[in-house]
Amino acid sequence: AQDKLTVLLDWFVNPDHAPLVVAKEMGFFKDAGLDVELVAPADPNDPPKLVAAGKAELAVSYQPQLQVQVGEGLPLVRVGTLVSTPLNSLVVLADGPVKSVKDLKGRKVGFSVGGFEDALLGAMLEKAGLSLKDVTLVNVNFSLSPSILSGQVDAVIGAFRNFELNQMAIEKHPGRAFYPEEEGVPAYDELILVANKAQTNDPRLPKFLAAVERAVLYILNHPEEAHAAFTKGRPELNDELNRRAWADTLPRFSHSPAALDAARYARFATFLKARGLIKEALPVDAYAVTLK
Amino acid sequence: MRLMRALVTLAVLLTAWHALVWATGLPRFILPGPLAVADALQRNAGLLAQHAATTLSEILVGLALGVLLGTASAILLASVRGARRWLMPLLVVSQAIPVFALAPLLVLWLGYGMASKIAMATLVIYFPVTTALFDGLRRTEPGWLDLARTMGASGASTLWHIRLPAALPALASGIRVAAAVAPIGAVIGEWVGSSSGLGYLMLHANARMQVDLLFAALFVLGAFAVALYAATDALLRRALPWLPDSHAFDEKD
Amino acid sequence: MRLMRALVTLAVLLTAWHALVWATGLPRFILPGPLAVADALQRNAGLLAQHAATTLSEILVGLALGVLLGTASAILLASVRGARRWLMPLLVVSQAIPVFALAPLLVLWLGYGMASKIAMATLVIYFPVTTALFDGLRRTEPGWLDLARTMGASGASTLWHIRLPAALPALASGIRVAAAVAPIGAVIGEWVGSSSGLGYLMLHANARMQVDLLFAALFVLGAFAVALYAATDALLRRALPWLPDSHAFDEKD
Amino acid sequence: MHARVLPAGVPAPVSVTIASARLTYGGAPLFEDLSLRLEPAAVTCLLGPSGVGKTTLLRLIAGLTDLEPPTTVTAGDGLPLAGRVAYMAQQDLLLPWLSVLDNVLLGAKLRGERRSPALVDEAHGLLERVGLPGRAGDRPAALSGGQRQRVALARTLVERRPVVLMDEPFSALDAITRLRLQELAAELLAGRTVLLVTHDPLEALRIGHFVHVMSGGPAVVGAALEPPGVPPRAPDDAAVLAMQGELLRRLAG
Amino acid sequence: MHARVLPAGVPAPVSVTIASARLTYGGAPLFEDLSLRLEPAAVTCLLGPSGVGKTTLLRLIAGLTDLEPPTTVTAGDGLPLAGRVAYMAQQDLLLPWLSVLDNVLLGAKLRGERRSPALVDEAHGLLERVGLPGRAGDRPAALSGGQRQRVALARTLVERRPVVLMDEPFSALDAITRLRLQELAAELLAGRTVLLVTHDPLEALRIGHFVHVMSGGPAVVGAALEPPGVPPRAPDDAAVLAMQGELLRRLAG
Ligand SMILES: Nc1ncnc2c1ncn2[C@@H]1O[C@H](COP(=O)(O)OP(=O)(O)OP(=O)(O)O)[C@@H](O)[C@H]1O
Ligand SMILES: Nc1ncnc2c1ncn2[C@@H]1O[C@H](COP(=O)(O)OP(=O)(O)OP(=O)(O)O)[C@@H](O)[C@H]1O
Ligand SMILES: [Mg+2]
Ligand SMILES: [Mg+2]
Repeated sequence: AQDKLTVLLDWFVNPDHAPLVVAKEMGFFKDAGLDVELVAPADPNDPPKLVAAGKAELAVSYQPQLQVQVGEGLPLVRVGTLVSTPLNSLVVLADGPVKSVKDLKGRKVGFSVGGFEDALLGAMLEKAGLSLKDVTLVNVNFSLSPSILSGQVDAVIGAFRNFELNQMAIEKHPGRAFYPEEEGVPAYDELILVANKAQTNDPRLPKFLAAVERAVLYILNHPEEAHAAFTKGRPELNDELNRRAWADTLPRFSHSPAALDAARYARFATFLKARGLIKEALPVDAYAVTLK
Repeated sequence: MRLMRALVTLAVLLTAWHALVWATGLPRFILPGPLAVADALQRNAGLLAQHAATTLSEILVGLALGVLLGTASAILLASVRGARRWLMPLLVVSQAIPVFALAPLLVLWLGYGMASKIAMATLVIYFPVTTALFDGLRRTEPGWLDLARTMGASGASTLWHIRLPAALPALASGIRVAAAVAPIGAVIGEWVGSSSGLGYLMLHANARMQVDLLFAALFVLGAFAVALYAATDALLRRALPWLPDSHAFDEKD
Repeated sequence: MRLMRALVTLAVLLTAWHALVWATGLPRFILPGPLAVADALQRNAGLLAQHAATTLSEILVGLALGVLLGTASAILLASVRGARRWLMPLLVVSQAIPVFALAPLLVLWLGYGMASKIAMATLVIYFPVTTALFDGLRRTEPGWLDLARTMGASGASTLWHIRLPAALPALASGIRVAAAVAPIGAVIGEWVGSSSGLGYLMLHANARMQVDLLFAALFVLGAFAVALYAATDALLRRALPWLPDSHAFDEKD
Repeated sequence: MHARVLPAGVPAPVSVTIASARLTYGGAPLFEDLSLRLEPAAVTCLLGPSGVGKTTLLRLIAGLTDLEPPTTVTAGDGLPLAGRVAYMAQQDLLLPWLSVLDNVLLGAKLRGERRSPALVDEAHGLLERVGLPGRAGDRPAALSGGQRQRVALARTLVERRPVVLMDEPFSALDAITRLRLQELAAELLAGRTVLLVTHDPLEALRIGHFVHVMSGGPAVVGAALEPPGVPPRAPDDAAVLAMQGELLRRLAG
Repeated sequence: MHARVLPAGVPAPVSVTIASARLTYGGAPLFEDLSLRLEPAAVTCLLGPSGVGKTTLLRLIAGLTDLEPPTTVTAGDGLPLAGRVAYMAQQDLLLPWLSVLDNVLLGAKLRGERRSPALVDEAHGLLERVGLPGRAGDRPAALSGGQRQRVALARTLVERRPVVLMDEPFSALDAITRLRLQELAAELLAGRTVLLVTHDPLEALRIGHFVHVMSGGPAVVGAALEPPGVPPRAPDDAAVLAMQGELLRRLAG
């Protein structure tokens, strides 16, 4: 018998989810005795809530959000890592007037409300000797690339380096990315897997992570076959943009999804506290664990 | 004849669209031209058809439920004095709540399946139907009510045999609005979370900047809306033959 | 008296809400209880007031514009035969287009300021007003039209002096719906792009899991909707004193 | 109800007394301390200048207006009048969505009574006797003014009520049809307590047992004229013609 | 228009000829090869059983129904009739949102004519003469049936049209008021071509220059009775009473 397991993605299926999709398509979950259902929400903020409410076993989320959510009292813990580098970046037009973060002074920066873009941008600006007061922040919701391509804003924060950059290149307006981890923001895991705090000893979770690990390695070893499995039945994911994003995302998958770098989490918690997003930096083991 | 007119209308609209794109030089990722969309429509016909089927069934079920619930609520509002005081403010508030606030609740109670989408579509359709019918029920010719009273009709009977038929034109008006907004209701429902449907496809295409696919899906959705509106209009006018009507939607030449 | 009833209504609703949260054991981050929301409301009063001001002005301007445009369109539809054929399908399609597809276009043309939000609110309000009035204009008592004809009235004059006043109750019905959906129109506009307003605040609170703040903002929005609806209802009934009306929204005891 | 327990649908005759009737519109009394007695099983005719308050008085007896103190309306048997009055209003009040037959049988439908074949036969018979054979299936919109009035008459006659109030029931009929229907009414209303408002003095004298004139402001009802003989009297009955002068004199006030 | 160029609002008299008139409802002819001539500057009265087609014929002359071939309606001066006909329908058709005065002056308003003090004075004068002094500011809903009919009469009389069609204009009035208004109409309509439908033989003989009976199915209009003397004749005019027998015979047909 297969154990049912519901996993909420952070958003619609995209190459960021390759290990999960490939593990499902290649039967790795089934081999581990799991019947996994992947569900895509439209609002990335919903999955953690639903996991906290017991509606699903696992959710794909982001490390900064997790730390904020735990600060707000949600009973969540990180149990695995999908993408172990930041993906978020500050993007401007490559041939535009902004050559460095300093040049943002007096300009408009678009963002899609994720909850901590202002913190990220604030840190980057301060390193460049500016502050949030020197720019105008505009919520552009889901239209990051169009808003910058059409000149409505001069930069966008919250753009994914594996995505928006490719998008802009395809539109023949290549972008330039400023990477937060190079501009004063501590490095963090972009995509993580979170579970309900009460469920950390659920025996299905280690099996799940093992299957994900197997998929990551399979993708690295057999990129062609993995891509075929990824796009099977999802022809809309087999276009130019998604192929490029696929290639750019591959090297960023955590090779060891279950492993936890506690010091990294502690460092980032200090950063979030300094930016006023959380009231106190909880001990890491309160919200991030390595499953036995 | 009517078909031809529809085709001419379509042709003129497409030309205008083409001209707009051409004249303003809008980039493809903001507003693709009709040719690009036609191309996307054709290339993704299978994909679109499959997602459209999901959305269409959500629309139809949502429309049916919304009209039923709306009718029931309006009747309740009109007949039970208490209901008016308590339900009406609630109804009005329900219209002002953005979907993302309700989404986790809906998912928690209804799951990620069809049910939560239908619930959203129903919610969108519900209000115009309720207020339109309620307004109609408020405005019965007083002479008829007097007549019913002297004939010894109960409140329920008066409602059913007099006020309700007299309010049918108002209900029809509400249903027409509902038919036009039903597609957006289903799409909003798909934002709650889904893995198929035109709304899903559009969000997806939007996020991936497949703008021509997005507009192709929009085109299908628009076609649904017009077809639904025209069908509802024709049906309602057939169902209410005693109504004066100077301009039908599908009037003859 | 009426104020007291409103307060009682509110109290009962809050109790029901509290009971729901308590009985279902819904966690705070899915549906906070009224006490938590009241607390958030009070703690963030300044913040809420400031964002509410933005949204309120968007709502009011959008409502005014939507009603004006809708009235104008309905009159155009009813009076110009050609307009009916061309504009009606366009109108219907406009209702089926999800905002995010239009957002880039709107923002491109109107910028990220107030204009694009007002445009969205207007778009949401426009259709119920247009169809309701158009439906009303279609249904003028034929005897009055005959009378106008024998009196040598031009089409425009008949429209202005007979058909339009006769359709005012239908327009009122449309405006009532519009008043209830206006707040969501403004909020949708704020999602498209903004740096203030209740919609913006809600997105923010949602992302930061400040669910109680989110619901506090929702509460303000709901209060706007109810107040707007009640005000519109009262105003309209005062403006149409000759109408039979068995149940007013603010009926006396 | 009485009408139910008596055989063959003949209700027990009952008198009706209106005493100290008072009614004000906007402060000014339309009538004050007005009294009128309807003799059991008799036809009482009421005449009076247009606007004097005849319709208002009828509505008051029918229980359609709130009684202003010290007004009393009592039945001879001491039981409440409600449910024992049939009222034919000045307007025909046909429901446009029902066929002629269904309009005639509206009372039974409103009271949820079974539509027995006997009842349907009776309705068909009445329609034939009012001169509308073969029109049972038509919609009211296809009828002339006089035909509509005759349907309303049939609808009133089919009700088996001990008290019948009729407001100008023959006003839209030609002289010949009118004579025929006066006879029909006199025949079918025999044994019931009838108050009939009319503007035709001859009509009143032909079919009335008692003929009152209402006049003045505040209005009062004068003493009865009692034409000799049994109604319906012949149109050229000498007594009728003799009394006409007196009646006209009273009317001229 | 003729009415405009003549001084003091007296239109040039014109005859109207209806020839070979044919009208079918659902296949069956209501009338066929019907003809009728309205003599210039004379009052032609038309009587006939209810439902024979009198209203239909009036509407046909007023240009409110499409003419079925071979029907012709021609004016004596060869010019088109359109714009020269005033039509008082069987229903009062008062606009509920206008005051009594505004209803009376509706024609001028509909034609966009300036509301001169003279016109307003005339309207007030007419309202006084139809027995409604001091009611100019009331809404129609506050009027009795007969009062409404009198407002409709005033509205028709204030129009300066050479041809006036009236459908049972006095049917809701008491005998005294009726006599007064017959005289008023005869006086104010002097010099105009009038077709008046009535059910009252005495009324026809009192104010008609020509009295026709319409009868049969398909209906025809019989030859004219021409009561001697100048209308308005006295109610007890011997010639009138003498002719009444003949007229009743024709009506009983
Ligand atoms: N829309 C219609 N469809 C079918 N028949 C109709 C329609 N309108 C009128 N008729 C029929 O035409 C006939 C003539 O109607 P009309 O109103 O002209 O009568 P009338 O002579 O004015 O009667 P009355 O004295 O009762 O007003 C009636 O028998 C009526 O039933
Ligand atoms: N809602 C109202 N507000 C003010 N006055 C009213 C209202 N309804 C009726 N009236 C007045 O009351 C008076 C009596 O009206 P009613 O209808 O009883 O007259 P009636 O005797 O039936 O006249 P008719 O013979 O013309 O039908 C009229 O003068 C009318 O103007
Ligand atoms: Mg009356
Ligand atoms: Mg008629």
